Amino acid sequence: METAWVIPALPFAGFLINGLWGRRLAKKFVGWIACGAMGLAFLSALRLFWILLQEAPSLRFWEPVYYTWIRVGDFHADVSFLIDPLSMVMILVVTGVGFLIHVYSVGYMHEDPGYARYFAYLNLFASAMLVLVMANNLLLMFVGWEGVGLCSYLLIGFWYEKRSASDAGKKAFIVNRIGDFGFLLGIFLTFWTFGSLNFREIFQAAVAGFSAGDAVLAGITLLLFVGAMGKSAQIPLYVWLPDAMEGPTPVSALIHAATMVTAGVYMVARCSVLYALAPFSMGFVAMIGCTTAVFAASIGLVQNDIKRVLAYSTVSQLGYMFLGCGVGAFVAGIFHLMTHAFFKALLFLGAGSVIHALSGEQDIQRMGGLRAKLPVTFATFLMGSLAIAGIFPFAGFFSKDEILFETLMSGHGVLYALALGGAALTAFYMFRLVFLTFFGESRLDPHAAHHVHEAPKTMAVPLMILAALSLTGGWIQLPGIEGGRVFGRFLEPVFHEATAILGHHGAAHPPLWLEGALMGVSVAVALAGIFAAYRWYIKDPQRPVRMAQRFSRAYRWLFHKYYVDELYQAAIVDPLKQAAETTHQWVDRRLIDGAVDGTGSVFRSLSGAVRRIQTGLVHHYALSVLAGACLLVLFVMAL
Amino acid sequence: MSALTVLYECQGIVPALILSATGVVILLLDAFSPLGRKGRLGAVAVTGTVFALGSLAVAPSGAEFFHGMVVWDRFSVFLSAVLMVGALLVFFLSFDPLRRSGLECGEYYALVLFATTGMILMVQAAHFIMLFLGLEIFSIAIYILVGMPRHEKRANEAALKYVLLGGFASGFLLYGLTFIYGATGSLSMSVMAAQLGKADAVFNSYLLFGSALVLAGFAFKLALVPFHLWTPDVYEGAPTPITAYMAVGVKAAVFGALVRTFWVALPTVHPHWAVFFWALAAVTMTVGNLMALAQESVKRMLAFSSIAHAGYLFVAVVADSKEGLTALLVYLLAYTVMNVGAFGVMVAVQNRQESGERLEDFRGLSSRSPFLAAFMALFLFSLAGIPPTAGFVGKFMVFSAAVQSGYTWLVIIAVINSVIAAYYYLRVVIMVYRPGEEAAAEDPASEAARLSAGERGALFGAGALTAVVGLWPNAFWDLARQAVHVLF
Amino acid sequence: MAVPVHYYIIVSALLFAVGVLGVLTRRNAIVIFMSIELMLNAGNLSFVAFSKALEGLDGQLFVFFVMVVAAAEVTVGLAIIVTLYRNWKTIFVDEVRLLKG
Amino acid sequence: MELFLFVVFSLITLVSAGAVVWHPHPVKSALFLIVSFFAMGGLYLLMQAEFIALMQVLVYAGAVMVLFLFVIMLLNLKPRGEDRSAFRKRLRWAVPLILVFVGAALTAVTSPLARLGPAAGQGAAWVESQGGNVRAVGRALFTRAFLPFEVTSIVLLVAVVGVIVLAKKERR
Amino acid sequence: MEPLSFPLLSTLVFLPLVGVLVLLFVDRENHAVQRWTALTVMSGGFVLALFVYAGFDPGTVAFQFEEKHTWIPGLGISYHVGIDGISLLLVMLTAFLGPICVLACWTDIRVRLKEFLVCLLFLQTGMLGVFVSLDLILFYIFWEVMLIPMALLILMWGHPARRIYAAVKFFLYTMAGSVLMLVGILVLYFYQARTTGTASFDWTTMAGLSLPFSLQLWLFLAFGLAFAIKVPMFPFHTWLPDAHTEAPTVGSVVLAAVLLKMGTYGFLRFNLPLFPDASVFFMPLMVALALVGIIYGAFMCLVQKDLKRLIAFSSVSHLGFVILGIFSFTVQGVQGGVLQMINHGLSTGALFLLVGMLYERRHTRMIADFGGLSTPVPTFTTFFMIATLASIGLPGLNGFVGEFLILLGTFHVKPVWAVLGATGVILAAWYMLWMVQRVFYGTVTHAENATLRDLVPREIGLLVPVVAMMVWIGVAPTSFLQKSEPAVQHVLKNVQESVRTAQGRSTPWMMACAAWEHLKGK
Repeated sequence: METAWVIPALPFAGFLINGLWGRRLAKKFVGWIACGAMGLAFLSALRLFWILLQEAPSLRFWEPVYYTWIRVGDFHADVSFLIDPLSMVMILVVTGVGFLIHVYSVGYMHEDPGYARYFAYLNLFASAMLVLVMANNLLLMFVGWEGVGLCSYLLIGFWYEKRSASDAGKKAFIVNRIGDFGFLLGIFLTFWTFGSLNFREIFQAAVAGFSAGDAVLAGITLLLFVGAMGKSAQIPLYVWLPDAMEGPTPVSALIHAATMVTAGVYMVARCSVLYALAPFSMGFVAMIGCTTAVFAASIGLVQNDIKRVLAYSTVSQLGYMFLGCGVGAFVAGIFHLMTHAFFKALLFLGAGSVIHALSGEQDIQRMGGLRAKLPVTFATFLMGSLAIAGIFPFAGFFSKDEILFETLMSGHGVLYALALGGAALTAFYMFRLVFLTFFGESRLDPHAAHHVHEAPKTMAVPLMILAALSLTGGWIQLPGIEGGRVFGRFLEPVFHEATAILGHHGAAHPPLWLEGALMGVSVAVALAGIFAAYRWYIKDPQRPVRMAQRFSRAYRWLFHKYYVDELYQAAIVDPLKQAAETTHQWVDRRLIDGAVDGTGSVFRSLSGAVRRIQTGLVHHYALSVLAGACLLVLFVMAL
Repeated sequence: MSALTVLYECQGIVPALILSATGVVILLLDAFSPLGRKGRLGAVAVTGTVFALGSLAVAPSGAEFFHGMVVWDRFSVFLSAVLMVGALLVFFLSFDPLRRSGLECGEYYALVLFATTGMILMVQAAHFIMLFLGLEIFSIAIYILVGMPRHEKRANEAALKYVLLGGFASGFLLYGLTFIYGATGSLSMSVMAAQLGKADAVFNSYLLFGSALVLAGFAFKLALVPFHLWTPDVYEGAPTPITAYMAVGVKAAVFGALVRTFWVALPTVHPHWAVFFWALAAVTMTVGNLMALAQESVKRMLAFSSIAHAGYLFVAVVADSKEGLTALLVYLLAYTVMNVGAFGVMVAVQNRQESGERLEDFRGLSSRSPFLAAFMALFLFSLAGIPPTAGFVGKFMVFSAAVQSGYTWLVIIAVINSVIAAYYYLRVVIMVYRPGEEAAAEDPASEAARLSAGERGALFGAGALTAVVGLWPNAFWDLARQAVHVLF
Repeated sequence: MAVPVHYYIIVSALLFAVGVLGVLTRRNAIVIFMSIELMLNAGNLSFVAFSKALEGLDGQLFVFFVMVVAAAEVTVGLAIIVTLYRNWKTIFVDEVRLLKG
Repeated sequence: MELFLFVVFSLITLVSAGAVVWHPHPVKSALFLIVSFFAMGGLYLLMQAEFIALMQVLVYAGAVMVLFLFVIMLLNLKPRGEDRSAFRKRLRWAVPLILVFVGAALTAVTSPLARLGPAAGQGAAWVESQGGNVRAVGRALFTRAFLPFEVTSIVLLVAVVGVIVLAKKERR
Repeated sequence: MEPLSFPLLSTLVFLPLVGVLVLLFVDRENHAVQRWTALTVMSGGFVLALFVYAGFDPGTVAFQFEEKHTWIPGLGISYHVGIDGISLLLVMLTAFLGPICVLACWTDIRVRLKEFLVCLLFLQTGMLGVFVSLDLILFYIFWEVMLIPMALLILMWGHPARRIYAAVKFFLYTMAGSVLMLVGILVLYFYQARTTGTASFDWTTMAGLSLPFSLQLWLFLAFGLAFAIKVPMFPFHTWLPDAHTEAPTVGSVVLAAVLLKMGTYGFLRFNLPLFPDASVFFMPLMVALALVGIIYGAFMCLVQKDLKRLIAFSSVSHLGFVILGIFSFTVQGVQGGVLQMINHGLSTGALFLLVGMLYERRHTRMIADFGGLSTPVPTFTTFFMIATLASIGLPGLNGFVGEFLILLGTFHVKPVWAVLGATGVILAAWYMLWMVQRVFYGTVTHAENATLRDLVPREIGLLVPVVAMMVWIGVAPTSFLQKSEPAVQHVLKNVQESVRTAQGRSTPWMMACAAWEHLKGK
């Protein structure tokens, strides 16, 4: 276990090699190094997983400590990892999906001049994410946390010559920083509450010293959740994620699927004990998650950029994950995280394939009829869409359904209803996407049309693998097989404490029929969504236009994403800049510096005034002497 | 008095004797030397001064001579040394300007020597007759020296103003002395002190009135505000070496006399004046600095700065303690070397170009003559009181003494003043170091070699002393401390 | 009857004041010089008066030296006035005003 | 009698001193100064300071005044009279200050705090025993005041040198 | 403490002056020899510093490498130097940057190189002297001496437009602050003389005094003003942007990296240990100013059009953190503050170096004159990016550790302070990344920029050590923190004592009363 460090170290080494010498290496080597690093990391992770499985479930955690990072007074933070089922799942997802995305990128980015730089960043990204999930204390987690923020900044702004790209990168970093601000404060509060940042120590201390509902714990968890809101793009800090598609498409896949955005969910799950002790925070998390799920889905309905639709779907799906965590179904949240990683990676890579084929076209209004020309892409994309829509037996069905189910079971009826509505919307917008892209008449530029080509093998193979995973990924949580719910049982040691605190109903499983019935409801809702999309976009293509005209105001709100970006710009960014400008002019220049320079000029003008007594006239000089003498004499006389 | 007695008593005035004798010798030599060879007269003056300085090595007895007219103690020795160092540096400074302006004559050196004699007698004085005579000797000599460039209107004006106002102030001094005489029945300092030792003797309106006028007379010579108005005009109009001499020599001598008057003769009077002294010091340094701030002539600026320095020096007087007077002496030494140094650079600049008084004349000095520029910076920073220079040591000791005596607010005013002062010194430094014409840049070493003997003597001498006093002040502090010891 | 000492002193004070007045008001350098002489004489007068009252000779001795000094000062002062006149063609002090400010 | 003489001499002294200051013409000022000096000599005599009285007449009324007149004549000043309005303007500032000063002086003199120092025991009797004032002062000059007496030579030398330097002919 | 036979510290401090002497004899035109001389001397200094570092024993709070010689015995002034953990780190920083500065001006300075190097070496002596002095007067002397070479650097090699204004402002402003400190030193000295009978300006004896509260207040202000101006704390900061903008590259580097630290060092060395009660009393004020400085500085950065001005204002913000940490009176906060001094020296120093390199190529520092530099100068961009990231506190680089510890410590005292302080972190990301975007991203908008030369090996060579240090501190800060920890604990001992006893004393009313009492007492 001591060798766990190689998992993040491998991609980091790849980053160093490609970052320092990549420009001088052949492209082939660059690709090999990057993919090789990720592949080896994945293999190491598998090996680790294997070793982990050898242990008895209750002993499945290791904490290899490497060295003391910071030690000041009674504060200390180690560089040390925590390997347990939860982090194992994440490691596998990150390295596995990450590896596929790397491979895909070899093809996708082949023509780009920043090839080496790209792979360096990509490796760094994976490395940071691995540090995040493997950390055994909050501070080290924060290192990875900020690290992925940095990498997202670098990768989203990868095409730095594009203004929108560099803007998006900057936005990602700054919005993340706002979240990190909360996270950091959460760390402080944690340390001064528990005297440690080590997860296991914190949890033990929390369970031992605090009762549920303690305000301090609510504070800690809410602050940490602010971080999660930033990283995992929840309301109100979701704004960066849709813009993140400015980066190369595989990057979107990486950010949206395997890494980065899942960090928040992972963190909440990791701190399940704390959250369990803070019911208010749990409720808050669930509410935010649910709201975000619906809110983002609603925006997704009308977007025309293929990646933007997917981006909003990510925001929405993350909402589901938080909903799951918020209602105490941490397993469901993580489960959805994993399946989402599969199908969202698939969808993005598929979208990338489409864009690649169309030489950069992203507007679905100008696509259509690509089914024939891009068969592999179409097939895999469809599978991804079915998965995300939650159609049995695709992976998304199991995970999403479990969240919905747990939501209802924990007594959050309203949230359940909303989430269900969100699921319908999801199905609708996903299939809107599918129909507009692959079905119907081609609306392509004529001369772009004959360039259309299917993706090369490096891109196609990852798509197929991911498609397979999107199909099968959910089966490990099937109730029936091998004692049922393998995934849940694997994670059980991690969550059992939280579950115990919550006094969860999960112990007593609800009747199977109820579960079955709810499954049916979910599937029905999803199918309804798909059907609606079919009616609107295949049967009657003019209908959306009519609707848009009829509900023009609502449409505009949706199309402009509720004007949230504009609101932020007008309410926060611009006033701040304006205030800064004004302060600089008036306070800094005029008032403060004016006072400094003013002191100087006061003395100078005093000097000018005093100089006037120097008249050059002997009489005046003598008079002054006499006056001085008089003063002296008078003073003496007064004695 | 028999000849033997006179000879015996003469041991008390050896430096004054040597200096005045040198003056007479120079006058004689002058009469017999051909026109082109007047340069050697300067060498004679330097030699005589060096001898006089050397005579100080004989340990002073502390005794009074000539029926209590003069006293030869460590206090006199210290100040005499300062005065002679100043005179020596001024001699060096004078060589070139005199040659250039054709003023070269024995009288110049003789007058400086006589003036120095007068100053030394003044600080040695144990009797007010001697004090008055010393004062008048150097005053009259300096009136003449100021007016020596007869064809320059400004020199005429300066001399006229100085002689008129100087006489006016002498009148006050003299008139004050009469009242002190009336109140104490004597003009001998020790007798006075004994007389005033009696209880309540100080509350004598004659005495108070008289001492006020005496102080006014001293204040005029020291250029304390509001007695200072003559200073800039006279300093500006006088030949630059004489300005330097006036600025340092007169101050040292008059401060010496002031200390003797108020600590030896009237020790019970001055404590009552603490408040007034306080105000005098504060106003003097503030007004001096403010006036200096906007000057376009460096010479005039240095004149005002000398007023400000008089203010700082007076802070030491305010402190009214052994430490304060020690600091006063050290500061006088520091002030002498750095101020003569600054004027020396000005003279050197004047030697190289038509004018060297205006700020503009110093523009880009560092590229024309980096060596002079470095010296100018050294002296100006020293005047500004930046460590580790003599100026800092002096200021530090003065402020330290004042704080010790509880005059913290006065010291705060003083330090704020030194910031104001730093501004106008800095203006000159900036002018000097202002990058501009890079063409004529030359190497400091070769430039140093091309300095004339006089410049070299003055600048190296003043520079070395400025640095030495700044870095190893302890020896000077010890000497000053012993010197002050005799007053308490 | 003997005249009390302070009568003399009062006279000397008045004389001093007259001298000061002259310095402060006259513009002819020579007359200013004369006024200064008046001030010095006032000092002398009071010295002698004190000397008499104190029954001591110190005051008179001082007066002697003051006279010498005054004579020397006048000599030098007048020489300065003469050289000034050569260049400036005036001895009115308010016209001699190159140096100021 | 003494008081009468005192009043007379004092009045002459002060009035002619005032005339010196007041009279616009320098030559007349000089002449008034001579009168004033003579009267002062009288005051000195009243105080039995014969030596000083003598010196007063010799040095001041004689040498110094000749010098003044000499210079006035030498410069041959054109009769540019004083500008009386400027004179009066200067008076506006000078007079109050001078009054303050005189007031202070008079207060000092008449104040009950005004005390003379101890007598030196060289009163009239002692002077008589020394052979008179002139002899007594002369003796003192060569004993007690020997050093200042010698030092006056420097004063005079400086003055002589100064006048030569300032007034001598151009070399060039 | 056994006296060391070899005066290591003195050698370290005065070695640059030896360099000055050598330089005086080098021919004016022989620039190569001048450069190599300076480089050799500076490197020698760094090697000596390494010896000091190696020989330093972190296990004790006593001063090490002490040297004490009487200097002006009559006035109680001695030549007393020594270091503890805090000064050790700053000495290391100064010595480390010495050779880098010489390398940085290798081609930059073409006129009067000799004078330039002389100034630089003088400056080095002054700065090292400040950090090792244990005698208050010695400290003051070094403190003031350093003004001159710095002002000359700005004046003679600065940018023609406003260099005179900047130099004068720098000189007078700093001097105005420090003269009051001199008065404070004197008052302290005579208080000591009155109460103990013995008097000396030695820090160690001063530290043993227990001063009355009212006196502490005044002295805190007198010392504090000098330090606050030097730091510079809001609202005494306005000299800094001017000085930075007008100074030559190396001047800015030294100014930012070391000079400013003298202020914060002063607070740690003097204000906290000598005036603990006053420190506690003024803590809210200092913290408030620090917080205002953090946020205000960041805000000002948003609107700057000149790269150097922007970095200068970012210094105001960063040093606000240091002050915040110091006045949290927690081990974490102060340690963070100490580390942040080093961090700021490295990252801001690096930024100024980089801007200087840019200026050398393009002769402008206006952000608007750049854009898209990433394409022509990728290596430069990389270094700039690293420095930027260090500056905005990215974990794994040095800045994070300092800021984290500072905020951690502050949070303990009052969470809301940490909250306000942490907003500075957000703003930092905003203004720095925005600046990076405008300079490096987008397309090349000015034709001159398209042909810019990327970094040459010399420049890479001087940047790599800096970056290496950033990473080292970021990854393994403990090796540095443990050196200073005992000293910090020691500094805090008195203060924490007065924190315990001073409950409820901190009201403006009390302040006025105490100050008035003191005045009346005079």
